[in-house]
Amino acid sequence: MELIETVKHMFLFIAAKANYWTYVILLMVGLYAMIAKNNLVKKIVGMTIFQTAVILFYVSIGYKKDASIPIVMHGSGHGHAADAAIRAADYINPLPHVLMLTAIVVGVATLGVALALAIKVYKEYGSLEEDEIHKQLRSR
Amino acid sequence: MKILGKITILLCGGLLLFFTSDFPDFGDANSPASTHLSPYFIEHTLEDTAVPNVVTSVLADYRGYDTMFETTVILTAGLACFLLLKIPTKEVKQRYYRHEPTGVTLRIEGDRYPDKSAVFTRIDSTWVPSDMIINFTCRILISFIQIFALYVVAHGHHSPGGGFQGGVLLGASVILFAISGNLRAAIKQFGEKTAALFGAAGVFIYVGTAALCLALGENFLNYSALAPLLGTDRIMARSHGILSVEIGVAVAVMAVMIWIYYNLSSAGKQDEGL
Amino acid sequence: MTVYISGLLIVGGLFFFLIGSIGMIRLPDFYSRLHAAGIIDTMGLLLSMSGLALLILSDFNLGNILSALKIILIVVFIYLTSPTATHAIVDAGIRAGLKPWSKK
Amino acid sequence: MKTQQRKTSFFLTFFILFLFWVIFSGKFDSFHLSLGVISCFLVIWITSDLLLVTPDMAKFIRLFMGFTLYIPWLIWQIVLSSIHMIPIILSPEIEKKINPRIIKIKSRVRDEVGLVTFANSITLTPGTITVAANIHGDMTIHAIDDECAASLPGDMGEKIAKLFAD
Amino acid sequence: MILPIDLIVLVLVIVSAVAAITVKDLLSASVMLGAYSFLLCLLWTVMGAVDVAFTEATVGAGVSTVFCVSAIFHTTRRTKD
Amino acid sequence: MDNLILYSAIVLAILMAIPLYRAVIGPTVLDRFMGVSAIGTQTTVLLIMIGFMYHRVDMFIDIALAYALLNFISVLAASRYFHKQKGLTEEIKS
Repeated sequence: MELIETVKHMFLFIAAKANYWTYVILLMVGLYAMIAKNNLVKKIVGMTIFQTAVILFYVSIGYKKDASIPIVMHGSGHGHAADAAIRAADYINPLPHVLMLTAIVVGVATLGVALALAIKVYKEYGSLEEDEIHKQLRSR
Repeated sequence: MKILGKITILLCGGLLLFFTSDFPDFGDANSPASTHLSPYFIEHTLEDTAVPNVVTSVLADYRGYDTMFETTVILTAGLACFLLLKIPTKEVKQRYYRHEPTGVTLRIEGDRYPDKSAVFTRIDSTWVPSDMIINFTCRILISFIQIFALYVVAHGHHSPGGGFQGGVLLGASVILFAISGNLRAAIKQFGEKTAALFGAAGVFIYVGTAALCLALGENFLNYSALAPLLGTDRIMARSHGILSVEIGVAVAVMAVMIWIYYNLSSAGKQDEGL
Repeated sequence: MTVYISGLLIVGGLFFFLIGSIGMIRLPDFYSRLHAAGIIDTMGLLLSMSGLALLILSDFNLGNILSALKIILIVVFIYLTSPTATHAIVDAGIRAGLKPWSKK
Repeated sequence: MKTQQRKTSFFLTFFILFLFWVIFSGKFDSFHLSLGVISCFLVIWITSDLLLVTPDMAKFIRLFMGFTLYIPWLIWQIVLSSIHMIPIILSPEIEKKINPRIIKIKSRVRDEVGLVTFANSITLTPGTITVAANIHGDMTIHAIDDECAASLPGDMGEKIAKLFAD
Repeated sequence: MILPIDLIVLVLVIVSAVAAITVKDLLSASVMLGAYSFLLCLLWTVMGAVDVAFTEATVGAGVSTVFCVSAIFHTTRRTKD
Repeated sequence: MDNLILYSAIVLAILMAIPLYRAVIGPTVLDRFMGVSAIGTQTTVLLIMIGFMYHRVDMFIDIALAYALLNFISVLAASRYFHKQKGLTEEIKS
């Protein structure tokens, strides 16, 4: 009996923190790709993963168990008096969503700029590999 | 470099994993992030703005400054892409033409290109015959993607959606047109300069709505000031002001997505590409 | 009653998802795997989506009818886009010079 | 195109788009409906030459009726061939059961809409995939076994040809 | 109640992220980035962030993979790692 | 009924591992594209199931609809890539 209790406790502990562990792993995967990979497009992919890990972290701190999505259920469309029953605990925290929604679109715009830079570098040096570019730069 | 990278990520990851135990549990309703500011937004969104979707009301009203500068950032990204890759069209040394009745491909060098001709059509250097099935399906779908995108922009108040999503959908419809046909047809329909102008116009719609409030004697971005113009009460005026701002965001995002795609897919030539 | 029918449809859809997924692993080459992926896109989607639409309609009002219509629209759009994507990808494979697997 | 035809085409396109808007929207107050009208005009103005609805009203109605009869039959066909695929995929010796091959068929349809419908129906039916199709009706098809290959063009081709016969 | 789906999708997300940076082909890397963004959209829906999920759906399915493919079209697919 | 939706969603989420496996190991790039588009289809169904779990389906259908409309753009782009790069020796090697 005690064993089942322990296992349940363990599962709840893992479930409570597993999300954060995943974000740390994703963050490290992205960081590793940015530091150690040789190819520029690989670095850009790593940057995207890094960015989404941060976004995931922000969104997950707004999550509330057994709450509804942050769109208020309303009886009348106009809502002068119908809002007496709205309780904040019933709805998921919308603030991180707002901050991160814009971050995603800005992220794709910066992805475009990064890819444009990669194209420019390829035109200049004929390669996307970092060490070959360094070699060409030294020999100049 | 690889060893150094591995050491770095092991150290960083170990530290971060160690400190996750101090974070609030996943799904904790009483975490610090959910207790200070956001209850106000949830409880007052209907009486302040008459917008049930809290995300939209916070995005365009409570935190309007933030979104305004995010839109500017997106426009700047488009501009950066353009300036990085820009090539004068004069540098394109040769062009390919196809003689339609016989199907012969000609390569013409120099500056004197036939501009408009009945039998010669301009083609890419990597020309492939267009596929009937893909062309037809895309032609049908583009209209529906656009009507769906406009629906998403207009109904951001009541369901998920809004300017950013609708803008990306609109941009995707034009990108689909460029992929299914060829890039030059898309540029002829919705040119590069038009894209730049639309991007600026989107930001202008946003700032203009905000400045109109200033001109009507209230604070910047306080849409209640629009009530006498729209002929509604002050709360519905906020709702309509949010809609106008969302339209601005949608126009800016659409134009910038298309602009970046043109630049990337033609590597700056704005002429031929993927 | 409708609830049980929709449950049956959803389980049937899951079964076809499983069949398609197994086919995607077991079949020997790219072209024949596409046939298995086609089962996911057509049969699994159709059954599970009709089950979900029926489940919405078990509580009958105007908003729910429109939601069910939207779910049907999803099926219609995927039936338009999925064959196009399959055709495009097969075309790309043929142009890339990928030889189809045959018995001998 | 004559003015009358253009008008018919415009109204048909507008009707279809507005129907979709109403299904999407689900709000029937005047503000949202007027937004819908504006959006439909905007889409028609942008993509006027893309969504070509046939200007002939009678032909449109005939096509519509034909499609409503054709689609249930197509779905039944999809169900049948999916069930045909189950024993192939689950059999222990999968490489003996299948016999992939590329066949060429010729369709009688010359209409673009009809050809695309035919090609997409072939691809939708599990077991056969359209590899290439052109406006002259030549189609290249990849079939997974003999039975699927033998079933083409068959009933489907007949039905499409009847639907798009002028 | 929704937690098991969350945990399963988290595992899939890690797999696709690791695959995206280890494949030896840039086009494959961008495809895996597309799969990663699909799974992220699912994760955000599980967390109730519908607007964020919608943005990710449109961006991931419609735009970002196309950007990557068109950039690779003008550079190269080869990579050493 | 809620339990049925929950369990089918879990089964569907586990089933998503198989196309992902095909996408991760897939010998050619086209296999990966096939796996990813299968993932997209399953995501569409799973999104609506999650909507049932929140009891607000009408809010989640739009996301699924966006997927249904946009899922094939990346495949078309890749097909375009293979049309235009005629050599494709890189493809055979990998």
